Amino acid sequence: MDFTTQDLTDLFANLAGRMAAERDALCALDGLIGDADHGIAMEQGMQAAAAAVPNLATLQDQFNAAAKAFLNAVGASSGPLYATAFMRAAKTAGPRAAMPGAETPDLITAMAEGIAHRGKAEPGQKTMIDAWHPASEAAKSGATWPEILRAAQSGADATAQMQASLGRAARLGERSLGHKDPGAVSACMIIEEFAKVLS
Amino acid sequence: MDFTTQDLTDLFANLAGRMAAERDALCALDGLIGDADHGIAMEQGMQAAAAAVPNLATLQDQFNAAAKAFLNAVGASSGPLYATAFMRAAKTAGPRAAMPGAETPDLITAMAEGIAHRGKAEPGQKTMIDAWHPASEAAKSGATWPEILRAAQSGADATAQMQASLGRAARLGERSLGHKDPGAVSACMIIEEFAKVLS
Amino acid sequence: MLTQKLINDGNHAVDEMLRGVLAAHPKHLTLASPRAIVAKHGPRPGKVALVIGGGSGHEPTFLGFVGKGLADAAAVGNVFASPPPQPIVDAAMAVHGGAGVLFMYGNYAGDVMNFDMATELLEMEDIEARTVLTTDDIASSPDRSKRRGVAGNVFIFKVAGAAADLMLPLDEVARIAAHANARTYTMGVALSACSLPQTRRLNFDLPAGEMEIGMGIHGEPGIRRGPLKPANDVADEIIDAILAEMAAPKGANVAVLVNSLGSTPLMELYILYARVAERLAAADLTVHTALVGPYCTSMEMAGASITIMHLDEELAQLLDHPCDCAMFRVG
Amino acid sequence: MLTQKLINDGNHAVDEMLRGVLAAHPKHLTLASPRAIVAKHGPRPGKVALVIGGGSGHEPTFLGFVGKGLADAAAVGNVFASPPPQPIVDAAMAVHGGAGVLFMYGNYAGDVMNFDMATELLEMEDIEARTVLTTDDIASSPDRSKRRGVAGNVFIFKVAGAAADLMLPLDEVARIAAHANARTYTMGVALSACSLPQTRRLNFDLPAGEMEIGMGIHGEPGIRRGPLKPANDVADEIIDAILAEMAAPKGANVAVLVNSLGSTPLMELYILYARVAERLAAADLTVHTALVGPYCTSMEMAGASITIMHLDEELAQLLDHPCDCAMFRVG
Ligand SMILES: Nc1ncnc2c1ncn2[C@@H]1O[C@H](COP(=O)(O)OP(=O)(O)O)[C@@H](O)[C@H]1O
Ligand SMILES: Nc1ncnc2c1ncn2[C@@H]1O[C@H](COP(=O)(O)OP(=O)(O)O)[C@@H](O)[C@H]1O
Ligand SMILES: [Mg+2]
Ligand SMILES: [Mg+2]
Ligand SMILES: [Mg+2]
Ligand SMILES: [Mg+2]
Repeated sequence: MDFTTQDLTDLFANLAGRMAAERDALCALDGLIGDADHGIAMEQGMQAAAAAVPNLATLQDQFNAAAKAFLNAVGASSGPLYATAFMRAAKTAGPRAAMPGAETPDLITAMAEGIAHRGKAEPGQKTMIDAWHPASEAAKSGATWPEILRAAQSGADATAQMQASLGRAARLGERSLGHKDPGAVSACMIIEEFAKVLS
Repeated sequence: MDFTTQDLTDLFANLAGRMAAERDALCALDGLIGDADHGIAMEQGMQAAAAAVPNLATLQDQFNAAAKAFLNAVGASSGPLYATAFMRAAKTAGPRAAMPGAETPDLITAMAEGIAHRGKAEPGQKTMIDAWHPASEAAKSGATWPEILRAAQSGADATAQMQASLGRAARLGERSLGHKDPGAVSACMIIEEFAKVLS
Repeated sequence: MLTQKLINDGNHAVDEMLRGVLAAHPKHLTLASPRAIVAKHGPRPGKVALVIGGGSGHEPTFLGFVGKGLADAAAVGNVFASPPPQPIVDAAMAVHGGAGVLFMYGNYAGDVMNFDMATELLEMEDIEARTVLTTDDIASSPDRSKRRGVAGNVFIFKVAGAAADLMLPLDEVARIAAHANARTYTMGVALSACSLPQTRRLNFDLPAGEMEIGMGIHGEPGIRRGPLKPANDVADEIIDAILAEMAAPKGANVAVLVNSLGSTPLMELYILYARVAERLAAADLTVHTALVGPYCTSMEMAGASITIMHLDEELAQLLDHPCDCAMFRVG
Repeated sequence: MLTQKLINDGNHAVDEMLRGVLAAHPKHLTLASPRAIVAKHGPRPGKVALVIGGGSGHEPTFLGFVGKGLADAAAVGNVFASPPPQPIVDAAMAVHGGAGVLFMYGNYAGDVMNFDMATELLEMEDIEARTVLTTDDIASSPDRSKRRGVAGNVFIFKVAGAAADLMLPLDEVARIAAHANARTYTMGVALSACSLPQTRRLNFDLPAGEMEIGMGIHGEPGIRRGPLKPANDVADEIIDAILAEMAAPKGANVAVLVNSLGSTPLMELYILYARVAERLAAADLTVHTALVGPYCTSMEMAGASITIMHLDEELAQLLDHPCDCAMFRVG
């Protein structure tokens, strides 16, 4: 089954709805080790992206529009990270109105690479990379969407045991232990919405 | 029995202790219709007065010293009112080391007149005058100390039903109804301490 | 549960604060006596001395407005308590220049009694002292003479200070001060209580979701309680009330102060100001001066007030006259 | 339970605030684009453009420091969120004078990414942009390069702005900015949480009777929790930490800022300052400049920070150089 521009429009609408629903929970998580605004950034970013993607001709145009819209609505850390993720996804999707379903896990790999490129984070530093990296590894190894999602989730779960060394929480030292990274948690939600549409 | 300078020293010590004990309650009362500081003013004023009165030769000197000390420690509304009250009491007590116990109710009358002179309040305006005035009337009519105290207390109780027309609470209109005037309540405490030493 | 304050002993908070003020502003301020703050520049022979004062807890009102071109001295009371007569006298004696003293302060029973006692004491020294009370809080009474003085102080003192700095005689300075007061209108809302340093207990209960309309700057209850409204509605209610009273002709100039009662931050004040500016423009009024910030506070109380001064040529010029105080500057 | 704020819609709070700021300060400020605030006076050909910026909620930081002699422009982010690259680019394009742009902002991951993207975009327009991060929060890391930028911004930006105003070349302005940053030390304590306008929920729990030592200006947890101490103990802990790092020789000059995080009023700040002044005098350090007030806030958070800048001749002169911003003036 093909993944079409309409599917991507729907996916961003789902992402916007999901982030609105999770906003306060993500803010509360960010409040424990950061500045309590991650849910707001994700909601605003995905809402702007969802508004930008309808009626564009190609998946590439859509992801690029999403990147720009997300970035301009948000700034913060999430803005550049997800803008770069979407720009990489745009390149992977290419100037096509649809892509084969079987290729869609490559989008995860592209997004993970974009985030890694922009943020220079390594796995283990307690960032969203700890969800995106294992998801990308799973995608590269040909895993199914449920497997990709599980990889992201166990990565995000593991952040609770990590001491942050990047981002706002890095200054917390040992006090960051015991709390999951909000960016890793929202990453799982994103991947879950991809999986719902694509599996 | 005579009322001596030692008695007055003790009385001011009692007043200081009483006001310290009642400070937060008086502040809470003042918070309902005023600015929540009446207990602080009374505590500071009586403490300063208590420190000023020992080792002076006459009751007059003592009351005058108390007036000055109270005023300088406090300012506020209570400062000028009680300073004037004590100055009038000083005049009534005169340059004596002791006064006959039977004359002491005149002190209440003098204090009430001082407060009325300084504050220009009439009974019924929901101020400390509503306690001092009936106490003074009782004293003038030859009442005993317990009767004087009861007059003050029923005057203070009645302030709950009054709408303030002087002082901070005057701007409250009907919203001042239902709460006793803090200055009237502290006036009863003062008169009660006089009564304990003098009856 | 005690409120959270960075203090040492609540009984010494005012004196310790003054120590800090003097230490931080040695070029502007000095002491006449422990509770009488005096401007280093400004007081001079032949000039009417402007002496302001009142309770502490409203900083930068009053001591922050002492300086060349504004007040010559301030008498400092305990928190929310008028200063006693002595520091008022000390302040006046330190700065008077033989042309009389003008006392200005908010209209509160305690302040009136203490300043009046100070006036009597000064008479014995053959120093003439006059008084102009500020009564700008339109929520506190329908009768202007009974109203409280609140944030409008800033503008009213400023105008009087400029008149004195221009060496006008006492009669004129007093006339101008009264004129400035008569044209100044303030109303505020409180969103939380504050607490005295001695008790560290909230001075009133205000449930979440409510606000107190017409709140005084000492936590005195206002006109009524109501649900917490959006900023624009709050601004509208206040502006409606002020414009109705002020009855300024189209094209008139005004000075505006959007003031924080303490913990309401600049973000909220500027949101209010955006609406105020819109409303004034719609009423064809021109903003000559706009101040936004904490100018007359109630310690950590949340809330804001809006002040409008209806200017004329004279008031506008005096507002623009330079002043240089530790916490307020013009020109 | 929602926190009590005077706002309309939390999602529009920043834009409405900006509307108010522009309306209140038309002589000082204008817009390059909706989130790029530009100084009316100051930017000019041949001058290095100083562009600052960061999240909102710290007012008067950043936009209040835009003006002649200080920053030429500020890019404004959402509350506690770096601005995206576009307004940064807009700000830089509006004020650059052909002598390069210096970006200055606090060291936060988000700001670094967004300003770096802006730098790349400016390169494509052949505009050179350099960056000096502020890293004055000594509680945030033992390693200066990893530290957060907090209230010390005021002094650091001020010095860099003066260097640019004196028409020094980009290399020099950047050197001076880095030098200023290296000699600036801040540490703060929080006594309450604050809340974002969109959620109106406290961003962390702080039980009554406790304080957070080393709190960041976005409510990021600090070094540790501890019982709320008297003001003098708090000042001592901070001053001990700063003096140990600063290692200034006896007789050195310093600039001091006692800053409110939001709802801590002037009374408490001056009580802190009284102790700070005592400690600095005891250490044989001379206070050249003292600022006391809300300069770098976290909306309505309660708490305070103390900043010391270790001056040399150059820094002192640049601090004294006049500047005229909507919310900050020197000279
Ligand atoms: N360099 C980085 N690389 C990858 N992720 C990062 C990096 N820095 C921060 N993050 C992620 O960003 C999340 C915070 O995002 P958000 O709250 O929106 O931004 P901010 O920290 O600017 O408030 C963190 O939980 C973390 O997952
Ligand atoms: N003019 C007046 N005459 C008599 N009593 C007055 C007058 N004005 C105020 N009071 C009394 O003063 C009390 C308040 O005292 P206090 O709280 O110490 O002063 P303030 O009102 O200045 O805070 C009131 O409860 C009232 O009884
Ligand atoms: Mg965050
Ligand atoms: Mg009172
Ligand atoms: Mg009082
Ligand atoms: Mg943030």
